[in-house]
Amino acid sequence: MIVAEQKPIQEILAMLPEHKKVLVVGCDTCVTVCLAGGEKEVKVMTAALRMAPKPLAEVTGISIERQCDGEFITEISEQAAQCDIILSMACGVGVQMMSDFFPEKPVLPALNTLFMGSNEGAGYWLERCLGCGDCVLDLTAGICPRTRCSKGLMNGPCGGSENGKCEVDPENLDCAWNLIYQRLKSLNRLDSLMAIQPPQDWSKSHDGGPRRLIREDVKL
Amino acid sequence: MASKKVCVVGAGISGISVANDLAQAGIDVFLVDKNPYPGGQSVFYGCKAADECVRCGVCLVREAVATLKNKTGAECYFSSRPVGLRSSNGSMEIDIQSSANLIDWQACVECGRCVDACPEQAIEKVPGWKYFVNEKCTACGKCVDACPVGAISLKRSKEQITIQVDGIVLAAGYEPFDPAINRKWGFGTNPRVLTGSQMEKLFFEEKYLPVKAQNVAFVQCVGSRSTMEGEKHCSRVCCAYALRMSGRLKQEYPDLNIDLYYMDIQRFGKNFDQFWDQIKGKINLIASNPISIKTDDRGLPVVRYESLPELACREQTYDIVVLSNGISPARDAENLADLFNLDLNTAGFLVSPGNGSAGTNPGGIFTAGTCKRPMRIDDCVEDAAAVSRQVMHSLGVQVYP
Amino acid sequence: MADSILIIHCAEGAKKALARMSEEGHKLPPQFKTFELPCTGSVNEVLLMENLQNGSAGVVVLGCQKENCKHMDGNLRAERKVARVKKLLSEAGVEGKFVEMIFTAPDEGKRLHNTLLEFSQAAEAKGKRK
Amino acid sequence: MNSTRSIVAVLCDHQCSPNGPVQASQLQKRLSESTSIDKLIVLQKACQDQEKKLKNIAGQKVLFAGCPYLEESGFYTRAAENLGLGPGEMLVTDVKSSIFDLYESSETIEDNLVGRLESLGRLLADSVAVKEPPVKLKRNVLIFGSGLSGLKAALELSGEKLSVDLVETEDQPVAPGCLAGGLNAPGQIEELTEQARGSEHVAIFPYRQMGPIQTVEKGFTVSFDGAQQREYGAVIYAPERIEAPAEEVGAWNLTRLYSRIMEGHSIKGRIVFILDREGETAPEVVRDVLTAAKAIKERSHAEIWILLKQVRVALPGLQELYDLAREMGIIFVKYQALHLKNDFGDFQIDGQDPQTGAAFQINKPDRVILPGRSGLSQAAVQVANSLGLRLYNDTYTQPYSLWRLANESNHPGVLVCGSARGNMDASGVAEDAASVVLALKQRLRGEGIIPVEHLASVDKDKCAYCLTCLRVCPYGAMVKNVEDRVAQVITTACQGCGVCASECPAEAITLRNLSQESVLAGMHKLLFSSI
Repeated sequence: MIVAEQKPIQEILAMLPEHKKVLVVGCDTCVTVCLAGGEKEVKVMTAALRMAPKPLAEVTGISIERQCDGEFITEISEQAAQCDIILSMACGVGVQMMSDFFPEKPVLPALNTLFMGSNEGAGYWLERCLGCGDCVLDLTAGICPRTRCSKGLMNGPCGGSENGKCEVDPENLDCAWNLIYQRLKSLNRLDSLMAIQPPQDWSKSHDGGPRRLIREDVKL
Repeated sequence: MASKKVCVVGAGISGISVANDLAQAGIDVFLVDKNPYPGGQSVFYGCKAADECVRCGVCLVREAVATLKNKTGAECYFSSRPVGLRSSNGSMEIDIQSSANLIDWQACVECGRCVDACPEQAIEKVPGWKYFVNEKCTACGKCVDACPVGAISLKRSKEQITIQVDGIVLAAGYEPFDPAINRKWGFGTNPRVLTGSQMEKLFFEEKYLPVKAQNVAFVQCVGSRSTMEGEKHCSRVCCAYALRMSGRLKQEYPDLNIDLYYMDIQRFGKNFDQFWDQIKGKINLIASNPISIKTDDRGLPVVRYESLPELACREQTYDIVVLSNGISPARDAENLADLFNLDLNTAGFLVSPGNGSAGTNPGGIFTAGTCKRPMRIDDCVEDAAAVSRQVMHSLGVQVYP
Repeated sequence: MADSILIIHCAEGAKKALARMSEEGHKLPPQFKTFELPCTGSVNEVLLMENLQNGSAGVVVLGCQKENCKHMDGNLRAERKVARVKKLLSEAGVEGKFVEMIFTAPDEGKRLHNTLLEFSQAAEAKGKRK
Repeated sequence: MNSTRSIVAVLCDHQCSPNGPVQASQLQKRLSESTSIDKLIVLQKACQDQEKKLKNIAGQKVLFAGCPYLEESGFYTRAAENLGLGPGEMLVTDVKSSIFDLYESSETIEDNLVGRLESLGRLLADSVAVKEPPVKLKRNVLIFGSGLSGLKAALELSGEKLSVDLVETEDQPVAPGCLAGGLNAPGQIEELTEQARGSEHVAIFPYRQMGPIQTVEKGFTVSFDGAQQREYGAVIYAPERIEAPAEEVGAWNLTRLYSRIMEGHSIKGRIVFILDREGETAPEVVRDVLTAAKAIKERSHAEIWILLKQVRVALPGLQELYDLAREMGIIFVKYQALHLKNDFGDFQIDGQDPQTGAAFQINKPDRVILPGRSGLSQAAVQVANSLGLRLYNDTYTQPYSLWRLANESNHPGVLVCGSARGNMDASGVAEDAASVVLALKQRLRGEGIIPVEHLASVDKDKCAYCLTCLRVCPYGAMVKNVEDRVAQVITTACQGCGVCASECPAEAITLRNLSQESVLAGMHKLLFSSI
């Protein structure tokens, strides 16, 4: 699932020009489940924009099944025709799709798309996949070293692995290589660690361990 | 089969809980209490929640009283006491001396007009219950005219009733220890020395402190764990209420300085550790016993105690001193023991023959609540549930069809 | 009424506290309206925002004392939601509207009354300043 | 709106009403224009058996308005019974609380009442009547834990001819951690196990055979060793507490000491118990300590020291136990600070007396006893998680609202018994088991559970199957419906608190008679009624 987080409302307000009709469009799939841009959040956003001191001509809210499918987007072409600006509460994919379908309207993002992750309990999401396009999970017992090792190491743990915890955050973060080792050992497949993996260029993306989104207001 | 009848003596939290439980199982309950209202001691206690609920259990009392009023349908004899008992063939006859209630609680609709009409403030409201007339009444009769349903009559009369029952539950409660019997506590002579019971009433009225104060002392184990005063038992409630009260006072008056003189702090409740960690940083705990209280020339109470690190006698002046008085056996425990043929233990509490877990009692007499040992409110509720189960068992009342 | 304040209270401790308040003769000013829900846990952001948008000056969520919610932690959930809406309002620069969470024990009529009155006074003062 | 059933308002207009007399004629006139109220009936002194006057409105939805006393006098219940009204077909409003609205206000009571009645009438029009038959529960009971509490509960229930399945957490029925069945009640566990094995109503299964516990509509199902699912109406959670090993090498914890004493070993020499070392020792543990010290002293000439910070006596009989121990020559020392030097089992204890400030030293004690932190076993934690029970530090079940019975857990079908609720001694466990049985019977009595008014329901089309509701429900009342790929409400467990409805991201959950729209409409009406 794609995990996203709402942008601070000041930022959204700053994006919106004055005296325009705004259509807030939610997406009922991933961002609904991670409580960032579903029908409920659309209602809250609409109310907040209406109450905000910034003069906006009109704010309407609507939510569609998926913003990454054109068939669903065309359902709202009538509403879209009547507005000046579209505020999309979907992930980056949805925002881009909306721009494609309504080329004459500015489409603004209301969310920051964060990562692909799992739901680890109410209000707690954890990154599990990087989408690197080169899956090594067969060799690492189903635990991704690229995502879950803070340093993205491919050939075993670094010296910062202590008592199964990662030195980057020894309280909360497990050492992925320790997990891989334990799991491979229990599966009796330690030999798959013998092959040496070539390094990958991480300089342009992702470092610092799996990104996590913890929302105190929904977690309990 | 005719329904069974049980007489519950004492309408405090234990008695009411027993009555509610028994009535739910289809037993006819007669409730007898010496006060003109149900609820006993704890109905005028106040909530001690500071930031969060500290489980003092006071709201349980209100809940139980409200259930008694709305659902239970017990036959209530207030301002009454048992005076005689005859038993034959498993059934018992109990004599009850009853004073007529000035306000007929069943007719009262709680409009509150009598309270407004009374010039003496002699009519009080019991939380969760209705009204009663206190001793300030001068029988002027204004309330009688004000009542729209004619529920008030000011004729005081006494009568003796005899009821036939299958079992008796004694829930006679306790007497708060009276520190006035020993002059060393300074109670009764200095109005700034209060008991825990008086504090409870202030908490109930949401006044918290009677006068403005900077320094407050709580003195623990007053009337508990002291062979000198003949009360050797631990009252089990005082540490709890003193700590809870100080927590609440601290919230109400953040600048208040609270000292707590203790012998040993007793654990209570499941989340004691959490509560204890919160509270112990906010107040000063002073291990010292025994202590005495004098009055200085400004009229302020002075606590005289033994300072343990220096092994010296020290004195400290306070604005208010609260004596955490313990639980003493009920004043008429001896009479009750005579009347119902029960024993008293060394501390003076009632011992019931049927208090094993077997649940059978050939005598048909059970004891519940603080008349057998000191208990907290939630303990009383649990104990009442256990006793009512014993009663049902011994009367052969099936809870399950 | 434009300056009305909605009190959303639970059907347990908060309801008892309101009853006790009126029993003791403490009356609330007319702008307060009360609405009962089974538990404050069923309050969500939509409910709060739409009420504010519909014109109430403020919403007070009145729940049981902490640690004493009949439904485990409904009151704490409500507190989080209220905090979130508060943040949203302040960040969006909305003025003259407020949301607040109050925890109350069932036995504290006077304290509750005082707290509620403080709210209406604060709201009034804000209104006058504007 | 249900057009076939009209909404009738019934108002009590007695002079004792706190609002004083209502201008009934004026109210009639105002309400005749109302869209949500079809008819108004005004009763005089409704509390005095006036419900018989309502016969002609049978079959309609009714809105009652009166003073709080009407509820207490049972007027509403009687009227509902006479008219056959279910929870979704009537609403009650307390006229007294409208006093809030009238304070320092120019509006009249009639204005206020009309507003209130209209908004409530709208709510009532949308509501659906509750007409479900109560759910029949299975009369089988699953007990997890074969310690003293589990066995006691099992035997009490088998006496009531309920069939009981008991799950043993250890292969040995006497779990070493079950202190309650140790010295405080010698031989009791063996005796009870014997009885349980002999009872035709009790079946005993080992824990390793137990599959996951599943919550279903009418209770719970479990399969043992892959065999057919067994069904239960209720679960009693009665795991034994286990004690952590002593924190120092060479020291014993209480469990070890107990088993040594029970096995008949005599324990000699200088024996030191250290209490209150980390945090505060519970009085129940103090009692276990004193019982053990007494037992050692009875059997041998040991020199026993008990080091403690506070004398804890807040349990019945504990003071007497202290006195007895003192008479037997057990030495009690209060300490302020304590230093324990441990050289692989050779101890040296340095302490300071708070009374005199004097230092004391105990050299080379033969045995040091450190009561460990007691908690639940891993198996018990697993079972608790599968039942949706809340645990507190993996030690106790969650401290629960005072409004509930002590044995109730957050899952309505699960009762917690014995020391899972906190430290308990043998007699406490016995009492607790008995009250659990009572509570259980009350649940099974009447062959079901009365449905709550604001029961949650899931809109299958809207449900995103995100399982947020499973995670937030405080009662474990939400389960996966694997066939339809939606969340499902267990109606016997749902308490209608509405947390799931407020958290559901897809707005697929609604409470009966309290949908989000009707709540918003009601609030809106309330806010603008008095203009």
